[in-house]
Formats: sequence, C-alpha cells, structure tokens
Amino acid sequence: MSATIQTTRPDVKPAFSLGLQLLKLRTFIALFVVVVFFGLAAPNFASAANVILISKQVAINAILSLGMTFVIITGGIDLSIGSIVGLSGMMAGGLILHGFDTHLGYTIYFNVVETCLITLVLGVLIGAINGWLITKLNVAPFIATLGMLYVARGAALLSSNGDTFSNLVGRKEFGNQGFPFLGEGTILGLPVAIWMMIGLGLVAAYVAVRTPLGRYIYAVGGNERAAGLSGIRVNHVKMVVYMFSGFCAAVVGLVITSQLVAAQPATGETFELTAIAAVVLGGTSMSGGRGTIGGTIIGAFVIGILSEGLVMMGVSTFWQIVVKGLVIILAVVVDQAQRKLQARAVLRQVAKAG
Amino acid sequence: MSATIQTTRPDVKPAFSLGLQLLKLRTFIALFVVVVFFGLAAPNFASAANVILISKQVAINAILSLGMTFVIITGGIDLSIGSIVGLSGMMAGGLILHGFDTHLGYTIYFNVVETCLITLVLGVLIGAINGWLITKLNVAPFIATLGMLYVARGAALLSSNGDTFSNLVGRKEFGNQGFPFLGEGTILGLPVAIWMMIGLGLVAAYVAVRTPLGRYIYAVGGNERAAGLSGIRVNHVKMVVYMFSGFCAAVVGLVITSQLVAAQPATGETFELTAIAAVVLGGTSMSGGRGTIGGTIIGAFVIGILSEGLVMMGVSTFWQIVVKGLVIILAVVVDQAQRKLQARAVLRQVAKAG
Amino acid sequence: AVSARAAGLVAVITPSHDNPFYGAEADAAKAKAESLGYSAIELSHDDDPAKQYQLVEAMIARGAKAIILDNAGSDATVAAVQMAQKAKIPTFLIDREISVPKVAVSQIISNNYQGAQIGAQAFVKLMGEKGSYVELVGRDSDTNAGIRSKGFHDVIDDYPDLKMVARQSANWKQSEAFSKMQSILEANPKIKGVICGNDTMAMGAYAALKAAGHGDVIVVGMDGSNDVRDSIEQGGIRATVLQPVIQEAETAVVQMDKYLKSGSTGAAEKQLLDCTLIDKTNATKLERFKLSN
Amino acid sequence: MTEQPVLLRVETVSKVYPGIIALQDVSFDVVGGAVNVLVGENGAGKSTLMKVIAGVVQPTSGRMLMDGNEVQFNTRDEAIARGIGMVFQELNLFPNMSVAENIFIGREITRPGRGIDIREQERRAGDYLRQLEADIDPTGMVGDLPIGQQQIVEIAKALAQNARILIMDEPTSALSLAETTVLFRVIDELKARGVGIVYISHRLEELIRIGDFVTTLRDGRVTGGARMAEIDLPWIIRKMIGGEAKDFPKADGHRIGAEVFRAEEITLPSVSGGYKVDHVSLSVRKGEIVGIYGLMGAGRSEFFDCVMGRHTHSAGRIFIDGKLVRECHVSGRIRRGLALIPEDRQREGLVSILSIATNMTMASLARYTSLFHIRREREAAAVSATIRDLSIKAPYPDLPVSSMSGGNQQKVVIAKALMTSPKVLLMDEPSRGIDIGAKADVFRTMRRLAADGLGILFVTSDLEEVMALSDRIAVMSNGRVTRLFEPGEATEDAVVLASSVGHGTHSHSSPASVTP
Ligand SMILES: Nc1ncnc2c1ncn2[C@@H]1O[C@H](COP(=O)(O)OP(=O)(O)OP(=O)(O)O)[C@@H](O)[C@H]1O
Ligand SMILES: Nc1ncnc2c1ncn2[C@@H]1O[C@H](COP(=O)(O)OP(=O)(O)OP(=O)(O)O)[C@@H](O)[C@H]1O
Ligand SMILES: O[C@@H]1[C@H](O)[C@H](O)CO[C@H]1O
Ligand SMILES: [Mg+2]
Ligand SMILES: [Mg+2]
Repeated sequence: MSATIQTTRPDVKPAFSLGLQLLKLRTFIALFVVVVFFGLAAPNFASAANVILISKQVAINAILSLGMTFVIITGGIDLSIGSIVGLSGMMAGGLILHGFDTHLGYTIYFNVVETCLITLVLGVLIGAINGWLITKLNVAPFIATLGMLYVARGAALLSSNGDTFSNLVGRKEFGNQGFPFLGEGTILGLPVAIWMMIGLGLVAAYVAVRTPLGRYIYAVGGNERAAGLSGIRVNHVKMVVYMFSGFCAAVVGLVITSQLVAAQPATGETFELTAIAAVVLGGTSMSGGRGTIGGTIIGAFVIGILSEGLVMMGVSTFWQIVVKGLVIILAVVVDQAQRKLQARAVLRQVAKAG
Repeated sequence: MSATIQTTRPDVKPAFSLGLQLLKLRTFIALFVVVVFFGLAAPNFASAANVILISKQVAINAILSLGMTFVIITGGIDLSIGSIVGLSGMMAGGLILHGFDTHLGYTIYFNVVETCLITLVLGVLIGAINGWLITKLNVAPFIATLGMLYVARGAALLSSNGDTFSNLVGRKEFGNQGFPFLGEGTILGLPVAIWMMIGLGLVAAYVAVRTPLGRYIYAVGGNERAAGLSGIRVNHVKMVVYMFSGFCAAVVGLVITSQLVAAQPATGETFELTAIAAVVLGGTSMSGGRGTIGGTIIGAFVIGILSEGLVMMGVSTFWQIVVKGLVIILAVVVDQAQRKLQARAVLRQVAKAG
Repeated sequence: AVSARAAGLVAVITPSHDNPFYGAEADAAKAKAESLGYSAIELSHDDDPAKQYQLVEAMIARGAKAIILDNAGSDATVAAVQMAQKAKIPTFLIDREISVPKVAVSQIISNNYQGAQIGAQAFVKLMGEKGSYVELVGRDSDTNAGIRSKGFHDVIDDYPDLKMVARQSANWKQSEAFSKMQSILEANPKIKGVICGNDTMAMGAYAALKAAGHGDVIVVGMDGSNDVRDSIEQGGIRATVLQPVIQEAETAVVQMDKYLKSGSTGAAEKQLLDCTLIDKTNATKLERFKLSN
Repeated sequence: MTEQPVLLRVETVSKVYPGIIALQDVSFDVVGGAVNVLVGENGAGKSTLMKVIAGVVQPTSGRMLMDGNEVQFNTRDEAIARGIGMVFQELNLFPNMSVAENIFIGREITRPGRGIDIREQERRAGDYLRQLEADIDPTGMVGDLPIGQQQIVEIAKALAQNARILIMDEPTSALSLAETTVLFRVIDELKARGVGIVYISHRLEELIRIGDFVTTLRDGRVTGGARMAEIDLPWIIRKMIGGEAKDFPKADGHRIGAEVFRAEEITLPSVSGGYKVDHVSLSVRKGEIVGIYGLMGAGRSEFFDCVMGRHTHSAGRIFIDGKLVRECHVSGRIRRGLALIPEDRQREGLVSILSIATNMTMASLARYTSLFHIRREREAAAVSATIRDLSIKAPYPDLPVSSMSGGNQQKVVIAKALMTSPKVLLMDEPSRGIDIGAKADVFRTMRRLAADGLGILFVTSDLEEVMALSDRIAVMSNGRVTRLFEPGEATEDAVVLASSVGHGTHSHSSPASVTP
C-alpha cells in the first residue's frame, strides 16, 4: 500500500492534529463564551474575589465529575454519588455531634482527621458495593447504582430520622473541633475545596494518561472481551473506578457538610445528573472508551459559571432549568458535528493529494 | 426473553424447559410473594376494592413502563418521560382553563377530546425530538433525554410561571366539560386508567411479538450494525420507540391531571426511575435486545403493590426508599443468579450422564 | 392497643420529615390521636400532589376514620380532599390552607401574615431601617410563601432606605437556599440582611454567608426550629417567628375527635393561630416548636 | 458464454477514507449466471467495493449502472430492493434472536391480521439450512452457536433473499473443507438460476475451482481482469502482489527441544449436553509447531479458551516447562508465558476505537512501565520495531485500529500476543482473512519464533496449511483428539478421515471431492 502511505504522510498529518486541536478547543470555546458573556452581562462577575468564589462552587461538581469520568470511560454509570454525598455528610456530622456509641456504655469521639478518614472509607465501601454488584453479580451499572441511589439516601434519612445534624463545630472536651476548616478555610488565599479539586484533578489526569491502570480503563470501555483476553483484570479495573467514584462523592460530602456546618440528609439530590452533564460536556462518550480529565474539569466550569451567571443576572429559576438542558444537548451536538467536519476536512485533503 | 435458552440436543430438553419456566416465573414469584405477604400483614389489603385501587395506581407507572420497555430493548433509555408527564399535564390544563389564544384578539376553546388529542400529539412530538437528537445528531440517548428532562420541566414551569392550573372541570359555554372523567370515571366498574393500561398493554405485546416492527426493535437492540446491514431502517425504528414513549408519557399526564382536576408543573418528577425499575424487574436487560411486555406489566405491579403495601402498614417513608432500592437490585441479582443456576443444573446432568 | 383499634385509624400526611417542622407537627398529631384512643400512621407526600392523591386513596381503602393533612399545594390538593369527602372521611388541614372552602372540615393554620409582619418589624429594627437586603421566598405552590412575602413587604416597603437587591425562591429547602445565597452574594457582596420565608432556608442562607466570611449579615427566618434557636443563641441568625404548629396539630386532632363523635367541630372552618417572635430574649425557652413559660 | 448478461456495472468508482484511498477509478462488472471472483491483498479494497455495490458505503465519485440505467444506493435497503444480497466479511447476526428470525430479518413472512407466521419462517429456515447440509436448529438462539455455524446462518440469510446479485465476502473464512464443498454446490445451483455471484476469498485454490471471471485489485486499483479459463494461479498472484508467489516456508533446519507445554485431561462440559472439550491431552516442545486440525465445532477454540483460563467450569492440568500452572486468570497465564491469538479479531482481538499502538502494547504494558509510570519512548520503540517485523501497513500507529483493513488488523492482534514474548503461542485460525502475502509473513514469523525456541499450537481448518506448517498434527472431532500424527506420518486422507470421526453428516467430505 505504498501509494496510500505517500498520499497520507506529508499532508494529512497536519490536518489530523488540526482536527484534534479543534476537538480539544470545543470545550474551551464554550468556557470562553460563557465567561465573556457574563463578564459583560453580570455586575462585577469578573472580579478576582468572584472568580475564586465560582471556582470554589465548581469544585464540588468537578470533584464528583472526576470519579464519574472514569466510570463512564469504562462504559458504566454511577447514579448513586448524589446519595453518597448525603450519606457521608450524615456520617461525618453524626460522628462529630454524637460520636460513635460502642454499646458498652461509653462513646468514642474521633478527632476531625479521623472523622474525615472514616467518612472517606465509607464512600469507598459504598463504591465497592456498587462494583461488587456490577462485577460479581453482573447487575447493569445503571441498575446497581440506581438501587444504591435509593438505599444510600434512605440510610441517610434514617441515620437522623430526617433531622439535620447542625452546628458541627465540635467540642473542646471531645477534641473534635476544626471541622468547618474544610469549608471555610483557605491555603495561600485559595479555599481548601479548590486545592482538593486541583490535587485530585492532577492525580486523575496522570492516572488516565501515564499509568497502565489508565490504559486499562480505556481498554475495558472500548472492548471488554478483548481487554480480558489481553490479561487485563476487567473486574479489578471496574471495582477501582466505582470505588474512586465513591471516594470523590465522600470528599464532596465532607466539603459541603463543613460549608453548611450542618449535615442534612437530603443533601446531594440530583448531583449525579450535573456531574454526568459536566463529564459529557467535557467530551467523554457515554459509550465508553473515550474521554479526558481535562475536558471534564472544563465541562464542570462551563456548567458552574453558567448557572452562577444566570442566578446573578436574576434569570428566573425556570429559565435556568431550560438553559441547563439545552446546554447539555448542545454540547454533544457540537461535539458530533465537529467530529464529522474534521473527517470531511481530511477527506478533501486526501482527495486533493491522491 | 423466553427464547434466550435453546438446545440442539433432545436429551436435556426437560431440564431446559424447566429452567425456562423458572426464568419466566421469576417475576410471578415476586408478585405472588408481595401479594401473599401484604394480604396477611396489612388489614383488608386483599379486598376487591383495594385490588382495583392498586391496579389503578399501578396503571400510571405501567403505562410509562410500556414505552420505556421498547426504548430499553433498542438499547436506549428515556429519562425525559417524567418531565413530559408534567408538561403535557400543563398543556391539557392550560387549554381547558385558558383555551388557545390566537393572538388575533379571540381565543379558541377545544372540547375535551380535542384537548386530549392535542396533548398526545405534544407528547409524541417531544418523543420525536428525542429520537431526532439520537438518530440524526447522534446524541447518546442518556444525554438527549437527560437534556429533555430539564427542558421539558422548565417549559412546564414557565407555562404557568410555576403556578397550578386548578379546578379543571371546564365550562358549559366553552363546551369543554367532562375532563375529570379520565381520572374518576369507570367503564364496566373498572376505572378508565385500568382500561388504558390493558388496551395499551395488549397493543404493545402484539407489536412486540407479532409484527416486523417488533422484530426490528429487538434486532436493533441485539446488533445495531447488523440491523442496518440487513436493510432495517434503524433510525426509523428508534424514532418510533421514542415517540411511543412520549405518547405513553402524555397519556399518563392526562390521567394524573384529570385525577387531580389540577395541573401542577412539578408533576412526574422521578417517574422515569420508577418506570425503569419496573421494566428491569420485568426481566428486560439494560444492554438491549431482551425483554417482554408481560414482564414489564408484572414488574409494575410488584413495585406498585410493594409501595402500596408499605404505606398501608405505615412503614416509615425512609424505609420505603431503602426497600425500593433493594428490590430493584435484588430483581436483577435473582435474574442473573437463576441464569447461572440453570446452566449449572445442566452441567451436573451432563456430568452424571457422561 | 385494643381500644385504639376500637376508635379507629387516623392518617397524618405531611411533607417529607427532612424538615423538622413537619416531623414535629406529625409527631404531635400522632401523639394526640393516640392519647385519644386512635391508632395513627405518619405518611409523607414529599410535596408531590400526585403522590398525595395516591396516599389519600390508600387511606380510604385502608378504612381510615379521618385525615390530618399538611398539604402538597393549595390548588392541586382539592381533588384529593374532595375524594376523601365523597368517601365520608373528614380531612383536617394544618399549616397550609387550600384554595377551596367547605371541602376540608377545618383549616387550622398559622396567621402567616401576622407572623411575617412581626418578623419583618424585627428585621427592620435589626437593620437600623436602612441597607440593602435579600428575600428568600418559599415554594410558589404553597400559599404560605406568598402571604409571608406580602407580610414582609407591607412592613419593610414603608422604609425607603431598605433596598431589596435580590429575591429568589429556594422552595423551603436548606441546600437550595445555600447555593442561591452563594450566587446572590457574588453579585451583591455588600448586603446587610436576608429575610427568609422559613427556617430551613434561613439555615442554608446563613451557612453560605458564614462560609463567605459574612457571618455578620442579619438573617431572620420563620418557623422556630431548634436549629435556628441554637444559631440565635450563638449570635448567628438574629431572629425567627415561631409558628404554633404543635398547637395546630393538636387542635386539629381534638376537633377531629369531636367531629367524629358529634358530627361537628363547633368551630369555623378556617382558624388562624397567631405567631410569636423568637430572638435572644426568649430563644432558650424554645423546644421543638413549643415555648415553655 | 458471451450471452451472459451484465447485471451490474461499476464505472470509475473512487472511495476515500481518512488517510487512505480505498478505491481509485475502479470499474467492475457483475455477470449473471457466473461467479465473478474478486481477489487482492489485505486492504486492496475488495470489501469496500462490495459495500459500495451493496449500498453500505457511498462512493466519493463514480457511478453504477443496472440494466443500462444509472442507480444510486444511499442505504442498504435500497440495494436490497434492487435484489442485491451480501454475505459480509464480519458476521452480521442477532445473537438475541432465533436462527429463523435471523434468516428472515427484514423480510418477515406475515399473514394479514395475524402478524408474523413464525411456524412458516422456521419451516423455510429449516429448508435453507438443510440445503447447506447443516444440522442447526432454526428455533435456536444464534448467540449460542460457534462462529463457524454462525457463518452458515449468515449464508442461509443471504440465500433467503433470493437475490439477483449475491456478494460473498470471504464466506469460507470459518468454514471447514466439508462446509466449503457444500457451499460450492449451492453456488453452482445459484449460477444455474442465472444469479450473478461475486466471490471474495484469500484461498486461491477455491477461486480457481469455482470462478468464471476474475478481477484483481491492488492498493485500490484494478490491476487485471480475465476469464478464469484463460489464466492460472501465478497470474493471479502476479497481478495482486506484483511479484511471484511466496509459498510456505520449509519446515526443515531447526532443532526441537524439551517439552515446554503440556495439557492433561482438559475437559469442558457443554451447556447443550456432552463435552465441548472431551479429556484433551496435548504437549508441545520448544521450537515445535503443532497444528490442530478439525471441522468447525470440533472444540478447538474451546480447548484454547480452557488453556487460557477463560472457563471457570473447565477441568484439567496445564504444565509450562514441566511446572504446573496454578494461575487461573488469563492475566496469570499470560505471565506464565501463554498467549492466545483469538479466532474473532473484532470481538476478542481488538479495541477498535483505540489506536494501533495502544492495542499492540495492551497485553505487555508492564514491560514499558517502571513502578506505575509508562515510559512512552520505550513503548514507541517497541511498537515501531514490531510493525517492521510483521510488516504491518500502519502509516500512523496513532490512528484508530478500526481504520485498517481486515488483514492488517489481524497482524496487530498477532503483534499484541508476540509483544508479551510468550513461551507458548496459541493461534486460533491465525490466517483467517489474510491474503497470501500476509499469510507468508505470518507463517515465516511462526517459523522464526519456533526457531527461537517458542512452542506453537495453532488451529486451522485449512488442510494444506496444517500439512505444510506442522511438525506434529493433532486432529480434533467432537471435542476429542481423534488422532495425533508424528512428523512425516500424516497424509491428507488420514487427517480428513480422523477429523470426521463421529460426523455422519460430513462423511462425504473425502479429499477426492475437494481437490480439483
Ligand atoms: N471505515 C473505514 N475508515 C477508514 N479507512 C477504511 C475504512 N474501511 C476500510 N478502510 C481502508 O480502506 C482500505 C480497503 O479496505 P478493505 O476492507 O476494502 O480491504 P479488503 O480488500 O477487504 O482487505 P481484507 O482482505 O483484509 O478484508 C483499507 O486500507 C482500509 O484501511
Ligand atoms: N458460545 C457457545 N455456546 C454454546 N455452544 C458453543 C459455543 N461456542 C461453541 N459451542 C459449541 O462448542 C463446540 C466447539 O465449538 P468451537 O467453536 O470451539 O469449534 P472449533 O473447533 O473452534 O470450530 P471453529 O473453527 O468454528 O472455531 C461446538 O459443538 C459448538 O456447538
Ligand atoms: O409553614 C410551613 C413551614 O414554613 C415549613 O418550613 C415550610 O412549609 C411551610 O408550609
Ligand atoms: Mg475485506
Ligand atoms: Mg474456533
């Protein structure tokens, strides 16, 4: 096929990388547009303080989306993260307020760090249950996590019988003070939540592109059977992604609870949908095997800025809902359109060459 | 689907037909269990009146599930039905209360039949938009319908600016009375809603097993590429299933609005999840290609009876949520387990024989 | 228990108990009913009229003697109550009213207008009669939301130096109030006060303010929940308005008992109970929506 | 033969794909009542041309004529409407539906009012299958059939279309000698009925046998066309690869060492009763190539699956270098030096949306990883080296593997296995859908690997292949090893005979009826 190679090598390569750039830029463009738009439309939107505030709010959805990205790349879905956020919040709140009652007459109070660790473990555990249902009992991810959505939410409500664990400042005598730091605290002027987003984001990105695990995640999403035959432990990989997703949800649970200084069992409802939206906006395909962490983060920002901006402009809640829906659809439509366009561009190139 | 098991060798046929029965019976057993349990546990649960009542309440979810079944068999999903229920309710309510304002100074009032037809058309239209996004712009079903979930809900809220259209009895001078019949009315002692469920159910079942369209739906779900190469108009088939799903949602919208004699824009939230649960309980696989209408109906009854029974026993709402989740997961786990067991049974047979 | 069976079953239907307000009223009603020899079950309609309708249907089938209802929307609830009425099952509304009279036997609700006004007066005083403020409104389908908002403005709007810079609905929800407040803050960092249609929203709003380092902003709520009480005691939220919701629930049950026995409650259908202001002075005396004195 | 009508004429058709010109000014006639053979190397453009005719792919330029007037097919069903049937290179069946439903998909037999006539469909499906002498239950689920039987269903499906033009793109790639013979008889019947048949295969001897007209493609261009009667094998080979035939590398001149692999009493009970793999014991020595011959459904793929540890309920013991293999996971066994090249590259060999390079290194990533960090440069080096070794046509290793032709995709799968530098290589139909050029590459590679001390077990349904390549030959039938031939001991007759033990239906497949 020497002929083909000649026609392709010199002049198609640029076309490809160009197309790739386009594809990458897609989400950036969206970001750019919303920023500029609201910068003009909404009062002191672009102020430094505000940028930080927005990032801080985006962080919550962004962190959830990180876990969701891997899940979706393996061709799965995790509908339970919203409920996990709620449940882990209650866990943290309960531990700080009432401690852990060993039914031996005395109660253990954990310090904040321990409390956080326990909560994170809980999140990972729930993720593991999801993974176990999906891999060992081969329940469809949608169903397994849908079930967990209900179970975890119910558990959260039962844990306090619907009440709110409020005023979670801890008590000196219990040595469990300082919990609000996660929510209010700042490091080098940046809120903790933002640092978490950056940290987790970098780790996830590295895993995705530079580690075997990352490759395996893409492979499993692309063709499970082939992956298995290549010696990839498909089930292990799946377990890991759902556990990571649960972990991210628990992190968010902690952050929100600490921000509210109160744990409310209904917290996190429909968070999963916004996370999925961000992931898809970021160019991850629902059919698995394709997606990037960077894209997801940008997707989260686009959604965050959008809803922020609309609220700040005082747009009616009802319109906000409509816009959200349109954006989700539009994102994917544009994505598709660009893929097509790109392909065509290349074809024309080759046609000229050949 | 019953046909999923086959045998080429006569000697093991009995074992298989047995396994087959088991598989078919699975959902029946569940039904039987819940009925018996609540029959004993909840006072006058099994009364004729109550049976009709439950069926009436099940009808709503059952009708939604019919549409969802076909969608899922094609390997898709429709998250927008809940919002369509809300929007079509508002449409009907709006038409009855305020008529259609031709901005030419006069307002048209439609009679109830026309109103219903217009509403159904709306539902089909929204379904068509979903289908169009999915087939023409190839947006993933999950995303397309997720977007529509927001857009339609927003539209419903905007249509009345969040208010409720109340007291929809119509007016003599407008000749649009009689709308409540759908909700309260009975034919031969059975509520209209139940008749609708029966009617739509029979049609759907016939289409599924006896018409080419039905075969195509299974074919598309089983192997889309092959379907295309076999000359099946894959896109047409998909359009049809989403339009039918939208249609079913509109029907439910009418029924509920007529029951409440009021249209409330938030109506139908999370209905899609319960519908999916019923479909899956009925043995339809989320990966497409496998499922039956009969199973779905039974699935809807299991869920309906369960929640109804729990209510009657005065079980806390929080526990109800947990139970719902467990049932959804259990349904699929049992399904999977039975398949495995079945296979093993035969293997043991072979071992004995050989 | 035997006698309870004899007296029959009472259904107490309220919104989801994840707002302590509803938990409290439901428990109060249940306790009262049981003390009068009824058996009672607590159900929740999650503010979904369709679900509420099905619950009422179920209770009719279950053969309940009467229904105590904190409803899911003043218009969308009428049909359900009418259905019960047709089935000869009296409904007694608490906390929220419905738009049609003579369907429910009695509607025992807080005097939301009066309550809103005393709340607003406290707010005005705390604000020093000037400065920019934000209003968080309740769910539109709940008449309480509208009435309270009116009550607020009928007072506040008399003070030209009090400027409302944002008004958003948070649907009575804590989490929604939190995120809405965050966003509003971004557009208006210099707000001085926030007045809320209920306590859960007040809690959410205050948390957002505190997290953004605006803990000094004046927040006033309405309900009188323990959470807000604690916050008041720690100098967070400044004031709230206690709804006599326990009293409402108990009165409703008493009148129900009377009605079932004699065929009349001996009271008008609509009954408004006045609210009381809660602030630093009397917060300590508040426990689960009851003032001990 | 001059009165034979031209049913369809393709005129100067071109088709451009990203990075590749699949077809360039191709003209091609489909003659009725004749077998029009299309032959060319992997990636020559055969499938693409056929897909154009069948309305699956739209040409970038050029036109098609039927009965003199121009036609244009934008979708598959438009072509079907004009009587164009096709058996695709990759199977296109519905695993979730019955054999009968598959055969009549898109052309259901319905009775007014009463809907689909299931009984009638099953009856007629039975007829077609009988015509192909396959004992497949029309009510059975296609998903439960092995790939060989699925291919027969695919052919039956095409027959049921009663097409005027019937395209067969490598229909015999998973068929045994016996099935192939039956297929050829059916093809003759169709010819007699005036059907125009287009036949694509890499098994050249087949083409010589049944072809009437032959067209050769190379790099998307037509390089020759003639009546089969007027030309011979060397001609075809010259036209398609522009050089002389590279035939099977000789087996001589390499030492066979100690035993490297031994399987003992491998069994796999079958869901449909009996055993798919029936107490199979086999051993391979260093530098030895053992060929496993058998009819379709003999259990060879299942045997390999058991060896790789893909079946939880299989029994038996496996030894590598005399040490018992305890690892039960595929990953573990790969680490112990086993590697499988699966039969179905689409479903089990490749992750089609990932790049060529990623696919190649998928099974051997550990080698390019320090701790948990992938060393890109090491990986890239290994990839380009292997691409050279196997002369894979991959201008850019970063393109998705789906953009390669069937044969080159197969080479990628082989590359993936080799990059784990295994001790024992299990190859299931390694030459399936590969042209002689590529075949020779693969076989030479097999030889070289053997010479390097690798033990190779390979499954094939090609008699010539197994005879030429194997040091020893194991013949399987009904899941059992019916005979083991020591070097030099095997004769075609004996092998075929052993392969049909307990296959009453296949008794006619004596070599006499096969060799032209
Ligand atoms: N969908 C596609 N996208 C991009 N390139 C393609 C696509 N399909 C085929 N090609 C390219 O077109 C050329 C011809 O492919 P085709 O499958 O027709 O070859 P072939 O003759 O059938 O080879 P084989 O004998 O291996 O099947 C190949 O080089 C292949 O890379
Ligand atoms: N997925 C399956 N489900 C049920 N039976 C199967 C399946 N795959 C294969 N079989 C049966 O197992 C036996 C061996 O099939 P297998 O595919 O291993 O044969 P083979 O020798 O590899 O032939 P081929 O060349 O077609 O692969 C056959 O009897 C077949 O019917
Ligand atoms: O009056 C009640 C309470 O304010 C509650 O907090 C929200 O719902 C309103 O109807
Ligand atoms: Mg090909
Ligand atoms: Mg095989």
